[in-house]
Amino acid sequence: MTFNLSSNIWVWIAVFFTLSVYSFLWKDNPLFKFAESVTVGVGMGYAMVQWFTLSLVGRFWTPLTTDFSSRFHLIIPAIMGLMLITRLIPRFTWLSRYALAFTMGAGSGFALPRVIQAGVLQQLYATMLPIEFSLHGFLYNFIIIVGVLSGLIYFFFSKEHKGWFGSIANVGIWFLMVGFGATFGYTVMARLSLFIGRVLFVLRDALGFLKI
Amino acid sequence: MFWKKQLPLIIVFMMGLIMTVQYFIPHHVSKWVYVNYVDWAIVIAIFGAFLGYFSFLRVHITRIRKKTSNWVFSIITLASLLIMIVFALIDGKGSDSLFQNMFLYTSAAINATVFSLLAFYISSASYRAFRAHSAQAVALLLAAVIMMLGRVPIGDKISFWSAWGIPSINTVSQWILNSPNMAAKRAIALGVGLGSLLMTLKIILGIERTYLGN
Amino acid sequence: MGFFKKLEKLDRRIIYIVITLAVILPFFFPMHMPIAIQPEVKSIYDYIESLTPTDIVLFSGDYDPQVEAELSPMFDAVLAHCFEKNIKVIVANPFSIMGMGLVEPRLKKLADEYNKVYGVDYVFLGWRPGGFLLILGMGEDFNKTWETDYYNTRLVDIPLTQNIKDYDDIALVLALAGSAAYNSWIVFAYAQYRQKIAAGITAVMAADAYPALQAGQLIGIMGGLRGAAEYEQLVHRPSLGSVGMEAQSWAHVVIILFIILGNLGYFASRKRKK
Amino acid sequence: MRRLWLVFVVLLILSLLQAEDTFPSKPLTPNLIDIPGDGGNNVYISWKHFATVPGIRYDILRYTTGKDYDKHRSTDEAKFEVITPLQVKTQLPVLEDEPYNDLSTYDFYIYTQSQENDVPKVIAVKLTDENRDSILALGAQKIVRVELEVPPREILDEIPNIFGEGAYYLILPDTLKANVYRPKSVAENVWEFYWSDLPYEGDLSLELKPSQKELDFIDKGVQLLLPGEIEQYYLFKYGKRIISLVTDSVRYTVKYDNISFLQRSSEENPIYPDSHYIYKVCLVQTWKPIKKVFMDSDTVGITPENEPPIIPNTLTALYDSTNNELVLRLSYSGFLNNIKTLFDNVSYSFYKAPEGMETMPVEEDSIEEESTPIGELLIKVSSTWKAVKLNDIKPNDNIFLVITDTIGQTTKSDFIPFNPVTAESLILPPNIIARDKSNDGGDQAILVWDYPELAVRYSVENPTPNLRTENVQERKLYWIPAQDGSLIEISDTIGLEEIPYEAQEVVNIIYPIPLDKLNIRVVYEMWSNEDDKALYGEFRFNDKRKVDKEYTGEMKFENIQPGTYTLIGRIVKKSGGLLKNPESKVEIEIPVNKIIATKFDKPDYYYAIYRGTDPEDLTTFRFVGKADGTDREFIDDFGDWKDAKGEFYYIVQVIGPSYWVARTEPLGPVHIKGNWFNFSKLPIFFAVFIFVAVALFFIYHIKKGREFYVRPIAGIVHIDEALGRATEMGRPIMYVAGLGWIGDIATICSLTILGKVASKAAEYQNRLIVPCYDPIVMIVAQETVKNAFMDAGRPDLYREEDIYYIAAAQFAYAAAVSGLMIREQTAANFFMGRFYAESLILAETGASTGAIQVAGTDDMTQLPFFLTACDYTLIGEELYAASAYLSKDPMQKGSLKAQDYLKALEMLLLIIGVAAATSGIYWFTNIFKAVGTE
Repeated sequence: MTFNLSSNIWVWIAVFFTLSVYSFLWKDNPLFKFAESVTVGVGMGYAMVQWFTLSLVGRFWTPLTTDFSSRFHLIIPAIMGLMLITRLIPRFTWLSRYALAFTMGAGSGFALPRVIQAGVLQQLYATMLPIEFSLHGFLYNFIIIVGVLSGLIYFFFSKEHKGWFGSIANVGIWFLMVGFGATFGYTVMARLSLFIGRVLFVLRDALGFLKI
Repeated sequence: MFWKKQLPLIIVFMMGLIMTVQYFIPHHVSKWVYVNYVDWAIVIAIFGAFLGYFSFLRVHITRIRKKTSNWVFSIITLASLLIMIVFALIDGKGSDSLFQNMFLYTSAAINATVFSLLAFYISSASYRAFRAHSAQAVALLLAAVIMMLGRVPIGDKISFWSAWGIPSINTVSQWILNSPNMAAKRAIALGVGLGSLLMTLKIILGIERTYLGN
Repeated sequence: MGFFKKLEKLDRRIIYIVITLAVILPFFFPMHMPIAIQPEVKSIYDYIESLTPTDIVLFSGDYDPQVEAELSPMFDAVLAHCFEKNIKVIVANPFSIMGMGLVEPRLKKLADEYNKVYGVDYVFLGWRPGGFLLILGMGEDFNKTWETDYYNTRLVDIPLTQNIKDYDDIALVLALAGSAAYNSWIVFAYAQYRQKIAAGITAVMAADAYPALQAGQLIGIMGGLRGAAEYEQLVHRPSLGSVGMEAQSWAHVVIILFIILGNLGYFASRKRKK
Repeated sequence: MRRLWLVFVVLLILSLLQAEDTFPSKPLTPNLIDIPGDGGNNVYISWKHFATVPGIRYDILRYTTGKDYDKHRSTDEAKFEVITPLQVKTQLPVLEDEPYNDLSTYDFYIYTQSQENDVPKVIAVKLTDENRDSILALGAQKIVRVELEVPPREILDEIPNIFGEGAYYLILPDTLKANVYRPKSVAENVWEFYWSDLPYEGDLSLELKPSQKELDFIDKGVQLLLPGEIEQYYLFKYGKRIISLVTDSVRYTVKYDNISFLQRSSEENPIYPDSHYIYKVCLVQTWKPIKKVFMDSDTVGITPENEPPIIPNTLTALYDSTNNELVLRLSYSGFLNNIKTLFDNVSYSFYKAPEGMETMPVEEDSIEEESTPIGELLIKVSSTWKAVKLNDIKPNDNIFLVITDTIGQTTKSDFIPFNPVTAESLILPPNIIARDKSNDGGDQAILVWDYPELAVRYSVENPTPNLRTENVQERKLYWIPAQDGSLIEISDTIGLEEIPYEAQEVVNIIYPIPLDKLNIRVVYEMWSNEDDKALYGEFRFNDKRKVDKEYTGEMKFENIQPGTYTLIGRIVKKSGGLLKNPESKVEIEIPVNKIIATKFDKPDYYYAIYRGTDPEDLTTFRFVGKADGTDREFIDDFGDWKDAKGEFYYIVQVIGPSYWVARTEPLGPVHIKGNWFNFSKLPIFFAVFIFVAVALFFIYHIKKGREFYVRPIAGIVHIDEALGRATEMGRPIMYVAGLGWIGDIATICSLTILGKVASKAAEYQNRLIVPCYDPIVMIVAQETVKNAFMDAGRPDLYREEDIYYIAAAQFAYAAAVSGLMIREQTAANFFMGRFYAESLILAETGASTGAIQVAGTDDMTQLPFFLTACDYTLIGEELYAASAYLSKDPMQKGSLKAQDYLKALEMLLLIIGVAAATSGIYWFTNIFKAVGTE
């Protein structure tokens, strides 16, 4: 078991911040708050610089200036985008509505047929499975169809959950619970992975214990 | 009134209609509308970002001016922002630049760590809060336990019974994922799909207008 | 009864210490447990294995630092696989501005390791605003959608990208996402252009993604660290994912024990109340 | 904290100090090439960028001088225009001071050898007794240092730099690397020979120790090598490319990248033939503090010319004497193939020389227009043709080619010698039709031909992905790379001395665990066109029917016991029926007893498609694309609808494996038009129509004031219960409206429920605390609660300071709310709205304080935590429904109702669909299939 301490100062800055954040487990403290403020500021600075170089210059200014005759119309959406800022000025808030109206209106119209296709028709198609009369057919296709139908019935609000209808809705809730159980298990796994990631960082990058 | 309220709603309706109809028309005129819409929407998003940056700065500057509680931390936030901009100016933003390293080793590292705190909360919650207070909760926890064992190597290791042809934990977890879980998720997705469709329709028809602000 | 009462009063810091040990100790005392490979990961591997050096794989690195631990190992493993097979690679971050900073150094490092030339073997596009609009735009005109690469070179001047027109020229999109971004790929790139998509997603999202796999909208899924570990096994490149799986195993066992102990205490106290 | 500030300040100062330096080195003069055979409007620019030259970008600059330019006049700096910027791969400076950097203990010497028109060649040699005098006579200097990374500027500036060419590698023996072994897949014969006792074959791999040869190589220590001197494997495993070699007085930089750019004439930067242009490149550095540094190279001029056409260098004639047919292949190869797209060739004409003419008369390439060559014109085609077939050619005919370019310059070939061959019998595509593409924007045409065919390949596989590793070190097995995977085992007859030098010892054998059951993977392709409406494959295997509904092109039959089985495959149409033609059905016997894989039986010919405007004039027919022999259609994409105006004709040429050709007569005419409705999207259109109709129906009726029934939601009872309990205990209630913004459906619902909770709280005279995450949500929450208290007649109880904003990040918010729960000992907690990862922290703290908790969210990943840690949870849509139930706005109920009816419709369709799928009726489910994609 050998350690090989990192000579990169950045790694140690990161280790410092990592430990600062973990100090929160003991209780909320200025060190944690400091780390939090730094991450907010650096994150914002990062986003601003990237936005400036890649979006404003790369995606708007460069095409506009190199090919002005065919792209000059880009000035209109640019003005609309700028109008959004009037949201913060109560007297002129209404100006921002034009940009919002354009994006929300077009976005909704855009989404409508596509969501029907991908979110409804295709999901229905994928559930229209043939039922095979075998153990495999029961365990998969049959259970899926029963689960989807009973789940839909559980979320049906025009009829009270009584009698046969209530029993089917009850089957639905069991399916939902098992589904949530799967999500639960996976979420636990994800959160632990993040912690493992930090442990790996300290063990490998900072202390040089692991050689991968 | 017309300029402030009706016209925006008319724009919403017209744009919604145009884009819905556009989907069904293959003609090059329709394609032209589509291509330019994408182009415009991207540019709006670029300039729309101003709003976010502006309000961010405003919040922190107000906090410093008014000396509200924890205003010192607002100074730290603004200073880190400034440092990033200076770093980008003096050293560019390529690989291993000051800018890149500052991001990777402070912001990214802290963010990752903050989220990893959840591992601790989940462990203490699993001890103190996840209660099997009903039969359905038992089902949920049982499925979760099978999932947690089935997705890691140890699940195979302890499934000694698989030698006798009984499905291992791994197999069972795979089945849960592909069968009951899939059914539950699809039932939810079908419902959510309808819900969001109604929302888009309400927006196009001008019934839902919360997003326009008061 | 006294035992359960004590259990209920257990300080949370003890729980924290137990879970920390469960994660750290396996690194020092590994047991080398084998990792079985799931078909949904194998299918991604098989598909990439079937590609030729003229094919292009688009990596969409849409994840933030919060979930980097889960997704970066996947990025490394699949990228190494592509580079080893001389498949061309384009890396973009349509949905995550932060993802750009996480992906770039890894891309550069692996490219150097495999002696790849920028612009010929791989291109880094970075992020642009627009999200799903970029996905749609790529279906019509790839170069106009992005205009320039991350380093501000026009895409029409880069050998790899100058001949890309739309999704027909891209063999696979690997959507690495910490959010529902992979879903946008399905709705806009699969539904409209029949683009082949593989998802590398966090474990939190994984259970929700199976319907899309079954519906044929995804060719495969890598879910969380486990998915990364499996891919690493497939490409014989054990790294972060594989190493982490052991710690993950023990941490899960500890959590399950906590749930059992907690519920025992709960039932004991309920009995008492009755 | 102060210390951290110091760190930042120090970093800042350090970076500023580092930036203060001298100018970068001057870039090398670019090399200009006028592309031969073109129209005089392309220039190829290239130069070398050496690794130690700092900089991030090169700009190519050009100065246009016009036609009558005096080359000796000095150029006007101001007139240079940037043509394009080019990024270069930069390396970050590294201060290397490792033991291997020091070469002073070795006898390596270095000198340069000048090359014509280029940077010198750098030669590094090891001094021996034999070569000592000759090397030293060349002025060679001793190498003291080697650099594998680019050093920082101050080190670079110490001694002058010489740029030269040399791909040297420093070999760094690393025993660690030698011991890392990767599994290596081994050829099948190894498996058969040595492990035949195992029931099945599969991927076998070996983990190998390094060979004696490799170990000996490592023992040699530090070496300086050129690529050719050693196997690539060692070079990459142990070697590192050298950037520069340093003597006491000079640094020789040997690593460079070739930077090149082909400038084609464009609108902004036109290139005209016979004009003179002056080029230079400018090196740009921007990583200095704020300012940029530019450094120009020397200038170099070029006058591009419109050269006469170049005869294809692989112009061959294949002659079939039985039919008197001649096929002429028109293709360039090598360097010419790379630049052929730049040629300004217009047409190829083949002539037959008059009888009696034995050799081609030598004459100058004619520049005058309309100069008719002597002979009989046989065929004239456009210059995009791949091959041409001529009929009625006698064996002693003399055929020659004339190429014409854009300005009418011609080049004549010599007589083309005939290669006698036997003609391939190529079949022209049957049933070929060229027509406008339907459902498009008016920019595509389509050609369809032939009958649909089902092609199948299959593999028998070992289902288990588990690999078993067997340690065989004791067996003393050796693997010999040279003999492609032979193994030698040391035994009584074979001793250690017979093991070849390069053989590697086997440590582990990795093989799949054999099973008594196997999987069959059937992969199929449908070779068909649009008109066939082929959708997916249907297969019968061992009386099991499987349909590939997701058209993955793959079928799996699992756990098959050994034996011989029959596989029958058919193609299913969009309408659900099966295709009838014999090619669309396959029947194969699959022997399941060993691991095998078959391949598709694909045709070896392909189609070349030409598009023209005049069926009589072959020169108008230009190549538009290629289709494989398996293809049954070709879509001609004009790219822009403006180019697709008018009348078009198509010619399809079949090109066989030995380049024999056959072609169709011009097909057409085809008129391209755009369509105003995409009929492939019809089902979606109906779905949108039904959806909008149902929704509008309910909205209309709600507006008319009709009431609709919504069943009571169980969660609402629990809300009352929780409020009652809090009143009993006399402790406050807390309501969290989530982390969403005002636009989220969940937040809007949550605020509605908050109104209800607030009026109850007012009624019971309870204190209500609402910590908010979003400022706008806070304002709305304040209004809601205030109104509720007023309506209940208790405005006096309303406390605005209890509805406040915690402006902070996600975790800070969670911490603050958790603290609140503990401090105030809230008796009832409500979590309604949109939640993220913090849900867990909130629910856990609440559970530990013993409060009654009611939650509701539509975020699926957070629901499990609420479900286990709260007393009651509203799941997804239940939250919307509860809000609609409590809401005063009738529109809410109306949309809930519409949603319910649409859901009922979905269920109905599902049941019908399942019944149809089970009874093998496809057309119904196919309606729902991913439609709308072309």
